[in-house]
Amino acid sequence: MILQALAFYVFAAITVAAAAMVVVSRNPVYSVLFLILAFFNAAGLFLLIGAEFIAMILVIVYVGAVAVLFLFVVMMLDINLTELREGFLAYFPVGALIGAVLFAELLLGVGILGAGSATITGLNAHGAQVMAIDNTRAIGRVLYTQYFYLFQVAGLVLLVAMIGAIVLTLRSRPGVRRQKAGEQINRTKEQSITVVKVPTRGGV
Amino acid sequence: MDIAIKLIVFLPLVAAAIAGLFCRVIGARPAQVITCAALLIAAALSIFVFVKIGFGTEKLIVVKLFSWMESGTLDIAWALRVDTLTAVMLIVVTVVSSMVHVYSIGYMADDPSIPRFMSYLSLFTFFMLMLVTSDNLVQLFFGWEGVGLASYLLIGFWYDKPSANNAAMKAFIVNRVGDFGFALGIAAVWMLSGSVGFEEIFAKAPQMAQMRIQFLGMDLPALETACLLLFIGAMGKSAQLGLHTWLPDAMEGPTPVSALIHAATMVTAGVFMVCRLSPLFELAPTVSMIVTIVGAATAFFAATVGMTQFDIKRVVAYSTCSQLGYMFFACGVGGYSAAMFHLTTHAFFKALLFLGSGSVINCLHHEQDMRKMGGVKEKAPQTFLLMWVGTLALSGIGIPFIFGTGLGFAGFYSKDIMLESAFGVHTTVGVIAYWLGVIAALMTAFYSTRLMFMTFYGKYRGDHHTWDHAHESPVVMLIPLYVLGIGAAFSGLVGYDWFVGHDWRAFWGNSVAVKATEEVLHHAHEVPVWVKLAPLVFALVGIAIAYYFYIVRTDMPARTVKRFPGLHALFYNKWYFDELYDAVFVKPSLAIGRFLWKKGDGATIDGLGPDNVAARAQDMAGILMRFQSGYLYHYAFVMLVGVAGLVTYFMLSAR
Amino acid sequence: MSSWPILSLITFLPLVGALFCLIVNGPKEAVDRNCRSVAIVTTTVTFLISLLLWIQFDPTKAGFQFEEKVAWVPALNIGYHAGIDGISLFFVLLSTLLTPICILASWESIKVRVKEYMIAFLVLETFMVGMFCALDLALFYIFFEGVLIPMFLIIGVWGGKRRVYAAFKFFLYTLLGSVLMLLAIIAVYGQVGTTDLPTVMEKLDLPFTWQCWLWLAFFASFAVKVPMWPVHTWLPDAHVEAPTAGSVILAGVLLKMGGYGFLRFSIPLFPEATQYFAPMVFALSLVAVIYTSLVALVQEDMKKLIAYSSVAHMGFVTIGAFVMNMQGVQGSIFQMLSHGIVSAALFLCVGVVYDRMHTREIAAYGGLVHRMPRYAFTFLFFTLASVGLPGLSGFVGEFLVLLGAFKANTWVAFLAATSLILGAAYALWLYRKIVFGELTKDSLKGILDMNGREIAIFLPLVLLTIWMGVYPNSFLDPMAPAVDKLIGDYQAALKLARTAALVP
Amino acid sequence: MIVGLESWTLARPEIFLAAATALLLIYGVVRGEIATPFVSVATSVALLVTAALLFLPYREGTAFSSLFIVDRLTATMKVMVLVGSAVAILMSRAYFEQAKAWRFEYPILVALATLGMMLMISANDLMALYVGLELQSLALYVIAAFQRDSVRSTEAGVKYFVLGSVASGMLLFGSSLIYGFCGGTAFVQISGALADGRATEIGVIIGLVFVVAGLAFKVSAVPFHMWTPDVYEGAPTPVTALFAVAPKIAALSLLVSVLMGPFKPLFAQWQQIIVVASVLSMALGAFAALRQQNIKRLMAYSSIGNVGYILLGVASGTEIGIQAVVFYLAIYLVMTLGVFATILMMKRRNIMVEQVSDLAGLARSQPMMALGMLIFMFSLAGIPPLAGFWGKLYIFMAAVEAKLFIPAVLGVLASVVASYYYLRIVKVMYFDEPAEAIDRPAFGVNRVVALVAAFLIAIFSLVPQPLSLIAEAAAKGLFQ
Amino acid sequence: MTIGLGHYLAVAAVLFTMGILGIFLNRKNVIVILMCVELMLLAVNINLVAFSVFQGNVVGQVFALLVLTVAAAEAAIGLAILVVYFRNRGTIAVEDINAMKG
Repeated sequence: MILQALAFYVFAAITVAAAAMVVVSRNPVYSVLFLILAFFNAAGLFLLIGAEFIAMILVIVYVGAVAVLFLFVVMMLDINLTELREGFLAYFPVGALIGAVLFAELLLGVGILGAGSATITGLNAHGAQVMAIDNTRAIGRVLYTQYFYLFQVAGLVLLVAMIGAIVLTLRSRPGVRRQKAGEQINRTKEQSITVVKVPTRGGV
Repeated sequence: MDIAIKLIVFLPLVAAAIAGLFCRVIGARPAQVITCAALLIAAALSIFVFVKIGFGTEKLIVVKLFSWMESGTLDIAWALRVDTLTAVMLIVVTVVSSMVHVYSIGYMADDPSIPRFMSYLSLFTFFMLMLVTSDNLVQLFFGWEGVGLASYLLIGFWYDKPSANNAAMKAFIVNRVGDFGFALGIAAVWMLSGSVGFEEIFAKAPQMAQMRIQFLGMDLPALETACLLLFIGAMGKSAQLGLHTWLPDAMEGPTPVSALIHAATMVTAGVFMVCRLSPLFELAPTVSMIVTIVGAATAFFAATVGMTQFDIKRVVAYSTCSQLGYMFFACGVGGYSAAMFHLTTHAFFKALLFLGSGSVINCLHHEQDMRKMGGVKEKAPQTFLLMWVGTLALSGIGIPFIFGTGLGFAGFYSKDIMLESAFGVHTTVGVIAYWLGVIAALMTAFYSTRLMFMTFYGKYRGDHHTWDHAHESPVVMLIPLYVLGIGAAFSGLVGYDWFVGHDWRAFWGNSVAVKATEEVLHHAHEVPVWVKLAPLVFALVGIAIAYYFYIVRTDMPARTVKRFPGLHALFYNKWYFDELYDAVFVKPSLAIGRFLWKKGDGATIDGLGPDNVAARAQDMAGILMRFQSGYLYHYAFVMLVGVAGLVTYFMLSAR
Repeated sequence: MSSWPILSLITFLPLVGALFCLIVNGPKEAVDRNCRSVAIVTTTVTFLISLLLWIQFDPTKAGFQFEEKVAWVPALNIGYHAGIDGISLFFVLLSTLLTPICILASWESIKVRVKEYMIAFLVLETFMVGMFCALDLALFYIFFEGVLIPMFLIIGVWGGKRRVYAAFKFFLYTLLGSVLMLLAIIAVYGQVGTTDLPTVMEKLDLPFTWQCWLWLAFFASFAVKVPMWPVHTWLPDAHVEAPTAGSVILAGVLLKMGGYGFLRFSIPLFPEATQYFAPMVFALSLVAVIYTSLVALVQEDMKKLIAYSSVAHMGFVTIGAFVMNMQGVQGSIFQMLSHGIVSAALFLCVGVVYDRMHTREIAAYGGLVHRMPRYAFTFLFFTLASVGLPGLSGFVGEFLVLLGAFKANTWVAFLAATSLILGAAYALWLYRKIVFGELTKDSLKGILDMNGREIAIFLPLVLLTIWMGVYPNSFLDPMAPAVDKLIGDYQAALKLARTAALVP
Repeated sequence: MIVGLESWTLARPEIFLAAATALLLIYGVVRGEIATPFVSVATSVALLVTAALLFLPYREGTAFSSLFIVDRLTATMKVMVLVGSAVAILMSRAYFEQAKAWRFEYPILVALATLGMMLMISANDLMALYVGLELQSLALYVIAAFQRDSVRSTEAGVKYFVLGSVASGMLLFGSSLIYGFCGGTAFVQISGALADGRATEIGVIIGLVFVVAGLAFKVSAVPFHMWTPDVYEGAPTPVTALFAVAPKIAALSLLVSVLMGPFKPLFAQWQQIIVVASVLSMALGAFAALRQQNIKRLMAYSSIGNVGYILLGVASGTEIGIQAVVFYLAIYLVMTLGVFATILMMKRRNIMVEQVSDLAGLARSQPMMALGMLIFMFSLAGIPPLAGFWGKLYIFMAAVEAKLFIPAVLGVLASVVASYYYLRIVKVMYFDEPAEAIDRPAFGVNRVVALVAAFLIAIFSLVPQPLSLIAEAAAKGLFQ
Repeated sequence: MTIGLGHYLAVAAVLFTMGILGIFLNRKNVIVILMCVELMLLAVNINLVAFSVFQGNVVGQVFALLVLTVAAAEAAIGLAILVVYFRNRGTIAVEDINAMKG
């Protein structure tokens, strides 16, 4: 248990710290990298409570796809490193204050501190029963049956994302040569080769 | 009879309408003919009616026309009520009016808008007749306002003259002040008696005298309050002290107008009203006292001013004012029949004086300033003669004790009986009124003979061109003068017994308050001899002084003025009433109006209300637009604040 | 009574005319001509039909007549319910009379966008008539506010220099008042479950506090419309900037909506609150009478002066309406009718010279009588009617109100009567400055007297004014039963409330 | 658990739309740019057919393991959304052709967004809600930036996207809390758990706040409205037209079904939130628009204000309140489409203009167009007898019935302020001297839309009964 | 010392607050904002998974899965929009994105 607790604290601390660095890093590239770090540690946290599937997906989808996409765009857009402008400091106190208030309220509200703790312990009792079957299998059982609908709609969401990304960014630049696979494949002999009868011995 | 009464009242209206509306079509001459004819017929019919009513057995005729206003318990009808009081007024109105109509043919001969003038005159006559024949207070008010309107139109007849316009407006507005009281008085009477018809009111009068009324937060005797309010109306119309300022100015109108409206008829409407309502007034002792005091004060005041004026018409105008004062104090002491008597005689001699002045003015090419007159008797001997008749009638000259009642001009009888009535009641105010009246009689004699002397005697003081063209008035102007002159000379003698003598009861019937009249006339006939003589003596003294001042020692006026500069200035400037009113009412009203407009409406209501709200809304829009900065982080921040705020609210409210 | 829906016909006939105008097309002159003709024909026919109302009206009945009732929005229990009683009868007639006169008055003075102008006026007539006929709170509200739209356009498009300001002020001011009334109507609906007026009158039973709130909400709307001091400031601006016919309708009909509303809604629906607030109404009305009269004294603009005088006259109306006795209420209604004719005519008088000189500044005129005797007569006639000369219409209303007020409270009568003096002062002053005096201004030397069309406009008004002044009974009689019922119900309700208060 | 046939029939319209969109997408990809006109018209037709399918025949019930629900309310809302989208697509051609952005993906994306809206309207589970919402939002982010070579359009896209993601994040966070405290995401589970006594727990309320905040963003209620003016102004005009109608209706429908469904036990709490949002929206919509010069931006504030009124109906939480919402939305849909059709006709020398001042003197140059706009403006201002008044009447009736007196008073006051800027447009069209005249609009979809919309407003003004019947039927679904 | 649900929720709360603060405290470029959004979503996921595990039902994890999927799509579209914006303006600095305001 101690080990588990220790691991939790380590993961949690790193996640939080990395998240903070995402915000404050001057270089967006660093931000992306810290984001990746945060995700990794979050995956660790998930593992700790036995949500292996989500943990894995987090790493694969997030780190593997999303974060890399970020990185790619950051690189591509060639953003200059901007200094923290004075605005930051000017707004920081009031912003931080409201953030702190909200944070405190979240803690109080969900019962982590103080009054509402009864709820949490109540829930804990449930949580103590570890799921009979392993995590991935459990998700798999419902995902394509009970939540089939959601799965389909998620697909549509991705379709929209695809269309959206294409329609926004795809540009047909004139004068750019492209490989046209169809034409290449469909090329017939007649189109490509001209048989020329070279008169022999005619000299040049 | 009914037809006659209807004709008397409506012929002038028809004539006015024809002359007024079709004047361009029919021209000046037909307009004159139609209106004069209508009036003469009306006058003739009036005499017929007067005889029938005054000396007949049927003392009251009410011709119902049709209903006017019905609202709940209020029921007002158009009706023509003729009793002796009305019959007397009918005579006065139609005779004087017809004379003035005829006179106007000559006087206004050169005016470009004759039809309009004739139309106005007839219209006035119609309203006046409606006034005197009214059967209820509201119809009385109708005539009341109607004559006011006609007066307004006629004073402002020469609309090019700014002074005429101002005078017309002043007349109307000052009269309105009186009407303000009158209207409230009607309301009060209606509330107390539940009716506005004279019969019903008079029947309820004894009860009303017992009632009390909450007026302006005060608990007052009901009838007194109502009478006071009504008397305010009378004050306005009859130019009593305080509300008299319009009358002298009204002289801006053509002279026939002054004669008709501002001497003989309209201004006496107040007296008529008080007499008409005498059954109420006799039960309101306090108000009667006020009436007496106001009347006496007016008589005195106007006489003082009349002594100093130079405008021939103004002198007569102040004289009118003064005489009306007499009538009122007579009413106040209960001598309603005496007041009516004087009203009648006064109508003749004052109309005569005005028309005579008009004749003089006409003679001298519209010169009205007596300082530029003199010696006119050569040029206008007939006018001169007739003017003397008027003057003596006004001064009340006669020979007492012969033929029982004495022999004299009309004013001699009527003025004396009024003064005797005042003295006869033996109240303090009565005696005061008597003495003020007697002093005023001196002044009356003084200023009216002064007028004669300054105008007709001595040497001409104007420019010669005018003098050369001066001429006696045409016949059409003189005939009325003669008719009126006869009235001025003999109406007193003829009417004495019927009006105030021993036949009064048979004559008046119930048309004036019987009880009070009886008492007063009784006392009046019983007064000591010196009381009867004093007015005459004082009048003769007044004439003597005038003779001394304006014939014998013509430097005396100037020396007297020098001797009493303050007093003269006070009199000459009409006791500064106009200035006072201007400073107290007119200027402040305008200033307040301007203040309310600019500061009240403009700065306060609009400034704090719509304009301010609009401006603040625009400011608000500006603030909100600044909030909408375009920056993403601001937007996100607002969202966060929203969420945090809501969460905080619920956290706090949950605890 | 009559089987055909005469009220709806009167209400919507102008709308049909408007549709005709809408589809008129062609060259400008032809369009203008045709639209004018359509408008005048429609409005005249409407007026003639509306006369039938008067003829067929049963003056002995207190209730509503010519009733029409159709379920309109059953989901909300809102019905199309029209009907008139003695109170509304003459307002309908007033509206139908003034509209053709307005059209005629605009015959030549409106030269641009004639088509739209005529459409606006026809639509306006529909709304006005509909409002006076409506017997359903929601229907009433719709017409009541609908009026704002055409009027906004009339002021804004064909108005004077500051027309935009005036139009907005007019619209927003009145809208602000009305929306509160809307809420009150909804609250009434919430209480009774229907907006049908007779049903509401029968069933509405509110505690006193509620009555007060709802009364105030209705008051907000009607007070602005009347307009009462201190919410009157839109009126001078609107009048000054509106074209002549706009002012005529504004003064002639629109102001009456407030007074009518008091009588139709505030008093019968909330009797206790009416009693409670009557002193306030008196106070405000008296302030209006005196204040605006004084303000009118110093105006430099003809229309503004008349506008302020309207406020003062309408002060009488509100006094009369709330003294709640026969004379007061009848006087109040009569005063509205009379003011509708007289002030309309006065604005038309201003319009006559405005059309010629294009200025409303009093100082720009003087001595018109020399060139325009007919005009001088007409103007004088209506000036006198406005100052309440007995024998003309103005007197009857004022006098009855005064009587009624005296009965209720002498202070009210006393202060209200001051308008006799002040009213005469400003009206005559105006007349003198414009008509009397020497004709010195060169610009006026060529001015022409009224032409046949203008005489035709004024003649009916003159005759009507005399009629109303000399024989007001033809107007007072039909309204008497309805007013009687109004007062009776009011007193009965108060009595009931008093006994109810005593019981516990 | 097998997905039964019932589910498929219930979701027939959605499935049809998805399939049709997919086919049209393929067609478009195959044919390229030439296909655009056809795809656009076909998409509209498909949307309208979908709308028809909703009621021919009408079925109700839940499907897909209760993730999906169909009742009168959702069906009615869907019809409005579909009509709005279909018309918005039809209206867009002229604009995009002018802007050289006339591409077949646009109708496809709109159709997908509409599908998302339908799904979110029908959501019966937090997860279904979320995916539907995201399907809609993502498509809309794209079409906001659809005119990709325009700075304003892409900036609108950026703003909408960033703020939208934040709002989604909040919604999700709230959902997670709700899930945690109620033990499930299905609406019935939530309402069951809340009714069991968790309703007062602060954690649940915080979750509610976050969920409502996320939804409030979508309906652009204050203080989550900040994106609206910028996006409306920046997005291509036909897109703005779409934004002003379809997503708003969908999100409001969702808001209603979430608040009246699972969160019904928390009525006391969310009523406060909605009232505050409503009052603030009405006020902001009234005030902020007073000085706007850009008519699209003005319409953005106008829509915020209108949402405020609708929220007042929601806040009343009564049957009549929901009726009022449906009724108001229907009128709002027609008015807004009409206004935007008119805006899309505003061209000068063949260039689109969108300043209020560009309308100067319109009444003389284009009287019919001006008349139409006049009708819309007075209707939006809620001046009787125009249809907008009925909507407001309905709303305030609901509010008064629910004893929301102060909000109602504030609401009517705000409506007075708001009427100022509607009047200002009328003023510019009718009172002002004509500026350079606007081109005579070519006969086209926009003219038809404006005409039909004006006509419908006129009809609804006179005969509101059919609409109120529809509203009544729709609201009944929630209160059985 | 057991690690309970509260611990996880606390971490999520921290991450969520940081994400949200990052959005408006950050004055650099929009990409960082997108990353902050991802942080918020991560916080949500932690919540969901933690609740799911501690309640013993799998719904939360399915939800988390959906969130992940959608977040990916969102990122794709967000970045696409950013790219087109960048092409137009040549910058994605937050301060520069204010062509429309007021």
